[in-house]
Amino acid sequence: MIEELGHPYEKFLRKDRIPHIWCEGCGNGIILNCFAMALDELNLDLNKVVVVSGIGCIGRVSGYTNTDSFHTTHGRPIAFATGVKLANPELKVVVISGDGDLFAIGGNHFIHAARRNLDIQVICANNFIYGMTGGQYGPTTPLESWTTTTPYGNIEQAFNLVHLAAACGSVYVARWTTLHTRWLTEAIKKALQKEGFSFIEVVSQCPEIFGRYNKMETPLKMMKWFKEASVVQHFSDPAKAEITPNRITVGEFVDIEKPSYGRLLREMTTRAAEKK
Amino acid sequence: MSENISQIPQKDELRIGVYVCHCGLNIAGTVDCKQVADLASTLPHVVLAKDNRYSCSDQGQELIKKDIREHKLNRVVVASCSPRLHEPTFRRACEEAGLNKYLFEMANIREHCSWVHLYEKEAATEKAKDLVRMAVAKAALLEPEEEMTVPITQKALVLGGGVAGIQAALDLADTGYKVYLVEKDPSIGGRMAQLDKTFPTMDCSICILAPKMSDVGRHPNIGLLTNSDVLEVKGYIGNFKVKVLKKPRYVTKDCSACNDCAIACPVTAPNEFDVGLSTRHAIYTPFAQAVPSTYIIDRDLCLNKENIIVCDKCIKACERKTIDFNMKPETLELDVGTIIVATGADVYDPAKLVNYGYTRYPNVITSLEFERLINAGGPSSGRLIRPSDMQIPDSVAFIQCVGSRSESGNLYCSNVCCMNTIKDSLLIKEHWPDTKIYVYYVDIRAFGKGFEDLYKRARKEGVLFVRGLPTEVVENKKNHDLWLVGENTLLREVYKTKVGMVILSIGIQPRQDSEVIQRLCTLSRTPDGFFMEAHPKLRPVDAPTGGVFLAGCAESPKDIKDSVTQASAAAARAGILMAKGKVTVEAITSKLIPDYCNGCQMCAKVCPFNAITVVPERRKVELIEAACSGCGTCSAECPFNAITMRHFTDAQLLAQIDAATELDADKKIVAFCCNWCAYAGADFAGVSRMQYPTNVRIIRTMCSGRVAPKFVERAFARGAAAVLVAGCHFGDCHYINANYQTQKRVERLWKKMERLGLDKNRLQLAWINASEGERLASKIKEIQSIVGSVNFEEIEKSKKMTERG
Amino acid sequence: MPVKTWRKPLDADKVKSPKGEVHLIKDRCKGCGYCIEYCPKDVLEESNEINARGIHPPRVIDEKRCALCGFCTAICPDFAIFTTEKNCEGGC
Amino acid sequence: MTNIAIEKSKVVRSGRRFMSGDIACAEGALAAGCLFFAGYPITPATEIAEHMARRLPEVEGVYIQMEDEIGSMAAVIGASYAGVKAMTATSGPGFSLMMENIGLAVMTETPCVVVNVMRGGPSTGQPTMPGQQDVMQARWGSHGDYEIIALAPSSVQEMFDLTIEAFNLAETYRVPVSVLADEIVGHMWERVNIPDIDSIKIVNRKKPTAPPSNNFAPFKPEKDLVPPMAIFGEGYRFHATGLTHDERGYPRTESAEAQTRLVRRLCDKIRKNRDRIIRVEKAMLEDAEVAVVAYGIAARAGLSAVRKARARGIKAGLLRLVTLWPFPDEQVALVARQVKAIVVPEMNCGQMLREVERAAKETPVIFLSKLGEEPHKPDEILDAIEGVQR
Repeated sequence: MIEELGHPYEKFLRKDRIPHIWCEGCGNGIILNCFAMALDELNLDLNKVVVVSGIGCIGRVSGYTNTDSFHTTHGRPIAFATGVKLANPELKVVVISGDGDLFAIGGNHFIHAARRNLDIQVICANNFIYGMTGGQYGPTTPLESWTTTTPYGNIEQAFNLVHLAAACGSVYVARWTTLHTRWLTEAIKKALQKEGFSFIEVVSQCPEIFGRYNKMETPLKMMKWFKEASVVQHFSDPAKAEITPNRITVGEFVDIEKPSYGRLLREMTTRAAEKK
Repeated sequence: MSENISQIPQKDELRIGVYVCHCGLNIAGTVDCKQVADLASTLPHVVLAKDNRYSCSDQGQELIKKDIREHKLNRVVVASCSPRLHEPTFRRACEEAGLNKYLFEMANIREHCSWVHLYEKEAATEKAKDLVRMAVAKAALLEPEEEMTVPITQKALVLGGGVAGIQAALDLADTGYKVYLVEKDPSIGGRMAQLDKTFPTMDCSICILAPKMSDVGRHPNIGLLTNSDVLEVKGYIGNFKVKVLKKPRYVTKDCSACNDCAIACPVTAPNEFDVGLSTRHAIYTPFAQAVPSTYIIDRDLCLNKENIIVCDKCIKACERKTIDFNMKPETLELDVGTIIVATGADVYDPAKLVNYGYTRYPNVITSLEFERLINAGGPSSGRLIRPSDMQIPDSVAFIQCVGSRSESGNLYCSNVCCMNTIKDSLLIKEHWPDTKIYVYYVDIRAFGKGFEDLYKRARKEGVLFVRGLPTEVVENKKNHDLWLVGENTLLREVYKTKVGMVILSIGIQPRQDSEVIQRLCTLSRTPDGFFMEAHPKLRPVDAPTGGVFLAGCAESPKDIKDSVTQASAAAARAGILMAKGKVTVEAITSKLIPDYCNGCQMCAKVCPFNAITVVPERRKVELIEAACSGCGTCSAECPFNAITMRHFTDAQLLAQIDAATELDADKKIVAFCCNWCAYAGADFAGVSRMQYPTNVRIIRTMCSGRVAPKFVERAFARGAAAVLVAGCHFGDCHYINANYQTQKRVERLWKKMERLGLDKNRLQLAWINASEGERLASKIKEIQSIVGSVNFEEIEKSKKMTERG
Repeated sequence: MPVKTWRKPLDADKVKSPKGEVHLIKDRCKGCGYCIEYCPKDVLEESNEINARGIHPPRVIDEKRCALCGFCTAICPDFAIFTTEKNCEGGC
Repeated sequence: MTNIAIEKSKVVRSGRRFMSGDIACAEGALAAGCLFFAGYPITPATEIAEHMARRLPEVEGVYIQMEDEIGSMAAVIGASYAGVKAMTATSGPGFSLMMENIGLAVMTETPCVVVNVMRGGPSTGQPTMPGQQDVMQARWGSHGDYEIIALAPSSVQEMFDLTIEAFNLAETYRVPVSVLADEIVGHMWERVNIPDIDSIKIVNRKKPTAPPSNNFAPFKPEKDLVPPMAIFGEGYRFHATGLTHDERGYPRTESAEAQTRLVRRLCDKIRKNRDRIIRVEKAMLEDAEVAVVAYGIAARAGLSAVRKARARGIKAGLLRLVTLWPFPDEQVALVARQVKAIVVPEMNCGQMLREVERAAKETPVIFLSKLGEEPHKPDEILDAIEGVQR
């Protein structure tokens, strides 16, 4: 039935899984959309792409991509991806997960995978909140914003993800919002072609919960925020790129070359295998 | 020729020499110069007074030099023409004789007297005497001044990238100066790039222009700033600080101009370069030979607004990844020593002339549209087709003077239309010899080199020239043919002609945005709206503002040859300045008398050049002479007489006022005229022999802002019947906005007069520019009527004005 | 150069600016309104009809305006809208 | 990553060799075809990691030291899904961290081996001292209901053999298999007989026979209740999740039917194959009146105790549990019916004891508990046997 609908990106989706479970206006759908566009434009062999996700709303994404995919335990997608990539370097292993999954419970795996410069791409949907569990604050929830577990306003400082990723040694770091679909798609394409650990933060919207709690109760209001607050600025200092209510610095922050874990592993293995 | 010579001088005494010039009969024809010289010889400190035929002649100058030496003259007064014309001549003479040139003073008895009172010889002679009195009175108080020399930045700014701007930029760059060429369109080339052929030689316009354009593009000395606007021009001759806004092209210079992006672009608009006859995309280059060749994105048309990219078709299409929607406008700050204004002109919009049916009838086109149609690279690949049916017409009519030489359009002749039409008619004949061609004209002006031959050729080729413009063009709704109805004024008969196409020979008019450039570079404009030169004959490419020069159609309508000639001239003039490397500025600047200053800072508030800074700890102000341009409005503002102005001191001006009001003050008008506009306007009135009442006495100040209330009060106190304060129009002020202060002060005076029960009409304020002689004359006539109504009591009352005020 | 252009360019018919055809998969639409809000040509508006999810999917106001930029396809979180180029052989 | 190119000698160092239990375990893994090890240093299992770090690259395998045991287990699952035999090795504290993803491995039916060289707990306990305290954790440690396989080597030779066995079982039943060694077996040095590679029995996971298709069902079981395993990159483009899922691998989070179906099968595929899985070792049980039931290091003391008893004319025998999970109920029940009493020596406060008591029904069970540095002495067990006789 999908065939005759003829949506250009359906070949990248598990047709029998659409429509997805995400709410009205949820940014996850746009991220999936951009990911599909990137695959389309690079026209990669889908048989060699593995999408790994963790727990949370965006965690369901691996169930929708028409590739090999694995929906891991909470916080572990990067660790799982590590096994897949090292066991079969031919595969393009992409981790798509949320801010809570990757940076709270899974923070340790993120920083070490980045440090190793493991050849995987990590796309983080940052919606500032734990959506699946009903809207608790997380590692990226802005100071003073409202969630179900910060009834008096959030008193915790938020992670600046691009700064974290850069500090951990990622070779490619970019941040875009779901409004910047064209740029985001380009970034995903770039990341997919990069050797080593690349990270893309997608500032995404959860109108249902984060929006409602923070005076942006409709999808359009959240998009309006992205439109008005975001400033495109390439290769600016990630340390100064904290997200605030009136400024979201978007763009590429890091794009460098350095030998990836995979490359060094291959070299080391050859040395070892040759020795009598 | 008469002489009155007195005894040998004691030292330190003032010794003034007065020379009354006949200027042939220009002055002597009206003024009795001998009487004037006799009067002069009776004036205090005058040791010598002579009248002679031509003071400006070599003999005249030699005489002055000789007298300075022999008679130990330490002040010289020449009563002749306008100081705006010959002051430099006589100053030089004085200097050569070892006299500081600031010890020279002039009385303008020609432009301000003989020429404007041609038929009132006695009155004129009396006026001349007064003018001499005034000059001598000032001369007695003159002091030697040292001129400051300022360095000249050896870089030039050229505004406008048309053929004039291109030529000027190349000349200067080839001379070795760094040049910034600022063009507001995406490419240089201007109007000439739109033309097919050029008259009278009929060579291909773009073929001869394109090489020059690319020369500009790659010249190491030229910084080409296209798609850019000038935001601000500060500073003075030799030291301009210019802010330029470089608008983003959204395409980097790595662009290979392959056009793939344009093909991919989903949105289109009419191409301005082809006058809307062809289509362009949102990302485009205006024409094939554009310089720079880098494409540009029209963000108004492009689908991508503000912060989102909805469409990335061009980005994807661009192999070299040169498209960057993230480009931001940059503001560049340029230091230049000279500026050449070559901002070109607009064309007249014939839609205003309803009777010709332009924009109502498809087959009525303008001469500019014709250029694009006949051009092989144009929208119709060189086929002159009727927009209605794309057919080549078998007959065409040219209508001349569309928007020129008429009340309905512009009054002046646009200078190029006649020859352009002749050229066009020959082009048609060349391609389609059988085409019937009518040219409806008023006069054919074929005055230039090779023009007459071309005209003759056209007639030989069978082009029909009909004198008398059609009153109306009527369209045949069915086939869109056109009927022209009018009177052939040679045959005195009505014609009714049917043609397939009508070409309106549209005129040239000043740029819509001329005011902007005018304000930025403090220029003046003629009533036509074109920029005015410093002197129509002798300084035709200099602007009134030092260091600024004019070229091309911005100055007046002209053809390519003239534009190029003028451009080279402007480049040469600018080059001369920069070659010197320094320029001496007139010692007409403000001077602080620190002891009187109590640091109230009112002067600092009114200074248009921020030349006055405050030293709070010392409760005093400081004056930066280099930054002072000499308007003197600070001096007029200072309540404590702590600032005076060199060469226009309070004492000197008051002495002039007193001298002017020495005899029958109650019949006189004392007029303060600013040097750049009102005084020049008065000169213009003289040159144009505009007659006005003789009882006005004009006192020259550099700026109307210099006119302190006390001067006006002094005039009234001396019993003057009326006072006129005249300056530049707002926006024309040569000292940015000093004339706003003038208005404030006059208004204050009016209030005071009302308080004192005086008739405030006796004080008049007028804005008169250098070309408004007529306005000045009529103003004075107007005041004359007031003078009549001023009675004895009124005068007596106002004599107390100063005491009571 | 400030030019008032009023004529239909001579090459208006030759220069192709693609005509888009908008396809809606109405029952997928969740009504976020992005496509309506961000369409640079204002091709869409909210319709009155109610889809399987009980919301008002967008409807095409004027397809001729569509410049085929494809942003609706890109911004739709639900894969509920896409555009294709109209075949304008017989004119559009 | 396949070691076909590697000459066998590099993979399996056949012959009689003297090595520690940990090293034997590593060598066994290599012999079984393991090419991926992800772990985190911990006493007393560290030597396994160290040996793997040296040996794996030689056979073009991958050793990675992860940031923690959670990641190690996740990486092992990832490697297995990429088609490589993978393992990790740890001890109590690490084993605890692995429980989360052992559950995931169970749910996603991931073949993999987890070696736990047991030490004294709880918590950090006694890192360098032996223990058998993780027996129940191995069975029930991860949340939810499931069946799992655990083997208990009692010699260095068995460290080698049972590691191979563990891989074979994991590949056969698509389940994580624990090798529950203890500090003594792990650190003990003994002679190991490493057979010629061709004589080693290696089992590889079943592969789907059907070519990739739109309706491929990665979790559709065959008769043995085990689904053939598709791996990443072969074109099947399938989905796996820790959520309750159907045979297509798609989440079924609200369906009771799906939950019942899946969880039952995950248990049944072990339960229904228990006879094929379970291994015990019997010594002198034929006429035994007293039986010692033991595993791991305790079983070795048990054996000598039984021998000494026989020398004194006491009819004693030994039932050594090689498979701890699934628990050998029948085997124990059988012995229980034959003997007067059962002696259970264990280095904990009684974990396996409960299972033995459950299986032994009325037959009395004497428990010999041991904690800390000392393993059981044969005489202590002998005393217990004699006690039964009196």
